[in-house]
Amino acid sequence: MDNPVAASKPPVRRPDKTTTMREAIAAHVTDGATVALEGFTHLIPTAAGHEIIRQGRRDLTVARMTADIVTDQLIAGGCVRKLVSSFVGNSTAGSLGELRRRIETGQPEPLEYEEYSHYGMICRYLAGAQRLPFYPLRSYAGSDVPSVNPDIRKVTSPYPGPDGAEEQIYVVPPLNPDVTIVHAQRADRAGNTQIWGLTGIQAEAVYAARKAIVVVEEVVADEVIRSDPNRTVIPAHAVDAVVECPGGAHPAFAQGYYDRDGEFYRSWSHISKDPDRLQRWLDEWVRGTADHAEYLAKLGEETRERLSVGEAWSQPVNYGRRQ
Amino acid sequence: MDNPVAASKPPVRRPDKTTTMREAIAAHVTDGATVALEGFTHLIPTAAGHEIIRQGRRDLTVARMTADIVTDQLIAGGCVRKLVSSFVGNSTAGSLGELRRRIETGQPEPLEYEEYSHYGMICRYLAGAQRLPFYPLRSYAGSDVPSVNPDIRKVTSPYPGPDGAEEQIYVVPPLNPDVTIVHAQRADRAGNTQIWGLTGIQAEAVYAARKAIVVVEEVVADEVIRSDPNRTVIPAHAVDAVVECPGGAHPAFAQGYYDRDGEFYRSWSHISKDPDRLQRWLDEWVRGTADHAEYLAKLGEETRERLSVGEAWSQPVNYGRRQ
Amino acid sequence: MNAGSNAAVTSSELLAAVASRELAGKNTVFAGIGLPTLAVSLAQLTVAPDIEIVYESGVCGAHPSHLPETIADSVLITDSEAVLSMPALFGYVLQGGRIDVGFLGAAQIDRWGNLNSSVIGDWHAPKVRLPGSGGAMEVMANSREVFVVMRRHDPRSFLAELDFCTSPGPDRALRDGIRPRGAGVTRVITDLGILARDGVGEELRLVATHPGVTVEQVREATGWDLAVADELTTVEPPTGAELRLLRDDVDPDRVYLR
Amino acid sequence: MNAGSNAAVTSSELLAAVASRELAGKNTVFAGIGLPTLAVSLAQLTVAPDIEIVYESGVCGAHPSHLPETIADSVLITDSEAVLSMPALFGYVLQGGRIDVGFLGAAQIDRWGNLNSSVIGDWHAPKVRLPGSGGAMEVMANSREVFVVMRRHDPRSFLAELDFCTSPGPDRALRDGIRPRGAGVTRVITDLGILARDGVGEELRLVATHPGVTVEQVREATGWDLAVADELTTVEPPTGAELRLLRDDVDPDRVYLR
Repeated sequence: MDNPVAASKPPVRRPDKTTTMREAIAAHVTDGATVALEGFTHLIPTAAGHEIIRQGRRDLTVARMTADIVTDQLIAGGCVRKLVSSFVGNSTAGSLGELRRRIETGQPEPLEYEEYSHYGMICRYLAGAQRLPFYPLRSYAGSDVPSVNPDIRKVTSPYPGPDGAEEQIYVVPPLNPDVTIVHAQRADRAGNTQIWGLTGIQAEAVYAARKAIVVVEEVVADEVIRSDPNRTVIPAHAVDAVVECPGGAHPAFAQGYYDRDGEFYRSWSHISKDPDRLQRWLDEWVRGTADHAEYLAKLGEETRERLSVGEAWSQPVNYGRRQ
Repeated sequence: MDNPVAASKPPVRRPDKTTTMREAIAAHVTDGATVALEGFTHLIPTAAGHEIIRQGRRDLTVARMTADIVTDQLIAGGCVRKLVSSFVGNSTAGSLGELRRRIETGQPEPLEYEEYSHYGMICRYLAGAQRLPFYPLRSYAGSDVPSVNPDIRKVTSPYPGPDGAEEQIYVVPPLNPDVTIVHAQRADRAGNTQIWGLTGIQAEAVYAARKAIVVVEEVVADEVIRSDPNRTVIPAHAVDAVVECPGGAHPAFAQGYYDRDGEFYRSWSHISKDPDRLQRWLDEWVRGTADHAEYLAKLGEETRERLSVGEAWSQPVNYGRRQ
Repeated sequence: MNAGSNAAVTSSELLAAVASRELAGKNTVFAGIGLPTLAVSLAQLTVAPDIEIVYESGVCGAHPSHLPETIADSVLITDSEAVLSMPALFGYVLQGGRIDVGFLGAAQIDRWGNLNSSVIGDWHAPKVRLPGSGGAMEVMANSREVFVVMRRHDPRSFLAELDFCTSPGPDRALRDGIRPRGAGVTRVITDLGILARDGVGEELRLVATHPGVTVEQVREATGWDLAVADELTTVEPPTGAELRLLRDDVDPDRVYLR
Repeated sequence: MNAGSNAAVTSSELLAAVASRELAGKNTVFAGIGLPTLAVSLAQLTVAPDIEIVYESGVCGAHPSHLPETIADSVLITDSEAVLSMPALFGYVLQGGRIDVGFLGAAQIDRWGNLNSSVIGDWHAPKVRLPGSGGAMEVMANSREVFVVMRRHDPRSFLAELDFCTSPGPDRALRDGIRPRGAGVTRVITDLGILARDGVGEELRLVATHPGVTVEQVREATGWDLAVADELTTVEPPTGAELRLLRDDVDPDRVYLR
């Protein structure tokens, strides 16, 4: 087994997909598009959502399993025509004022809402990523949700059920966003993206999409990624743009980088309850900041200190090297 | 966020599932059972296969995507009535003599063979792990395989296809082994199992099974596993027995522990070509050794030295700690 | 902070202690943050030392340094035994049938244990838009059984007719032509007592009341004609040992023991 | 070991060089070990510097220290960019439509590019039991197009009628009532020349012969009445630069350049 590749071999060239948040959103998020923003409580792409508001996108269909603060902000920012989701709430910290107003009163304009369960959304991404016409799941039997969502349908299994009788099962259709945006801890310039802690549905949402933007805490050297290829949750071939944006998940957290801003979560119920106050908040914190760096500066050193985390390092593993 | 759990809190008790290979096979592999042995070239559970031969199990249905040397040995050992697989070959190194004899000549007795493609097997494990009645896939259209495998069927999608017309798709049924056996680099005593390098279909094969045996290079302290929970491919709740068996994948490799024994792979074509020589090999190396430690001792220091690997450590990541 | 066991028993302590006892003999629990966490943590120290909590975020075998604020709290991840992707968690663990007991809450429940967490009023023009299913529909469809903990037992929550059924029990599934996999809601633990049912075809009936609570009180707080078990018992209040464990070990800073 | 470009061109060098040129403009290739690896490695150094090989084992962006012996060789994993699970590799990458070109081999091929890798003879009582599909069926069904490299062009492999169709092209899929996603086999590169087809409804036709090979030779080596392109060309032999790269950089120890 002594066949070392010649030391003279030129390194394989890797494309550089790094860009700015402004350019990534301008290039890939167009009016009327279907945009998936994923991250299950962890690594929420807040900064990308803010840039969509700054650029004044309209008529978006937003897909997001846990529609929380950034979704409420996008709706209040006038960007969203339709929401596809399985949980509309401000985590454990209260309500989404704008979303509730739109759905409960239709004011200032109605919001189309497509309701699923979490696994329904997961299976839609799974079908999308796998280019399947549908994905079967054991949810929805007896639920009222299919009565308000005609895209949830039934299929008869071609195999007999456990009792020998014909078996039916619900299915959901694929979700193929025009663009999926996720936040991650780190990536290389080609887009190999590593996530630890909660990894959620990010890989499937990216593979299901026509285009994918990965926002990261850090763009790192190829060697860092390649020291641990199993940590790569999203490979470069599925990524179109890499944006370095430290702190871009605030008020959500990034495992090992900063903690969740519980105070902000709790304050959102109050901010969003009053439509005027909510618009003032957007004017001040989003429309009034040039980019996420300004937003973070405005947030201040004290908040960032409060959210800082200590160290808990993984023990390394040996990938081995042929000798 | 200052709510540290009291230092006095007693540690959560974790069950100890460690046992010997002999006991694990005796307890979980019974005559006539369906046994999945998975590991895609990497981490093949060879030592477990040998123990099944030593214990003289009969009439097994063996499921294995890449049926290779250990499968040929199990067949020659008289353990297998039926094989469910998607690739029957000795990697790139030649033929499986016993398997070919059984299928081509029916001597010394015929072998039932259920043929799938790789993704067909993957989808069978996916359906099994997810307790689905079937799993759809875009393979088999126009293939002769469904004509010799009536379990591969079709379903009509309840959504119109891209051209607006009705769309059909092939499906496979779930595979739910009585027991799945996999090999891994390390686990804790409760069964939290970490794999790096090729992770294959191991998690799905384990979740699809009624019982699961994990054979590992090392049983490690809880703290090692818990320093990197994303590395855990199979959680404890899916594992029934943990067997420490260093070198248990030989002649396959264990990333970071030892390399593939290419010489042995190449020799298998010759060994297995002659049924008498093959039985003598089994007598000497399997039936004639008490356990895998004896097999390894017989293999010798020189071979183990030849297969040893150098170091290529992953860079650690910070999981963070609330302060 | 270490309150002695003489302090008055709070509603949270009562519900947590009662729920914990029902976990004897169970191996895996799907639980949210708050009361379910307290109940399972107490069970780990008493009746079910090997029990494992699986969180909707994908965390298995958490060993948190602080009490978690959400099911996705970073302290649940650091030092945990495994973190699963959403497809693995919902597909292999939940739908795969690996959960013995799922804990759920809801805005509305009916006599069959069907749950509504979507809307108050008409779905198309709701009076209140609630969060929706999240994973509740999957917990209901796939856990062997489901425990519901309701802090307030009143007719606004215990309804003869749900405004909308988000997470159906097995009887509704059967009527939809689909064979259910789990028993649905088997225990409803409230501030008034315990309702129970065994599975398909059975409705919830009152099996126990808290000390001082009358059957009539419970029936009045329930929006349907509540059946009462022949052998109605009185709930044993939290023992001194249970209270000490809850207060000193599980939640010394009273994050959830309100 | 560094042979100069004057040494006689081997069949492997010829096939690898010819196949590499066909990869201009492609981004992702699904390739096995051996000739396809050589072809893609050469393309990375010439016509397609950004091209990525995805291996059936799940490895993406390999940077091997030694030439790999199998698609699962440990040297492909160490220093690679990503390692995918089987469900991700086959589901998201292959069936997800992320592969531009899949490389396949086979024991038998017919005029539509359908492939047999299961049996010689009757499936139920085969003369020779071959390995079977592996992932070949999925590569065929899901790649935008498929290249087949055959070291020996003879009538035993190029058949009018396959003994068994393991991996069908799009025409067979259509007849089975299923709309194919890819074009199927678009190039067959052999020791005699190049056959090509564009997609559904087209059969393979001879588009180029190697220097010194006649059309009649190729037609005799083919088990069906092989169509010949109007503009038949002669394959340009490996250039000096291609040979130098293959011999000095890609496979200096002649692992696959037999």
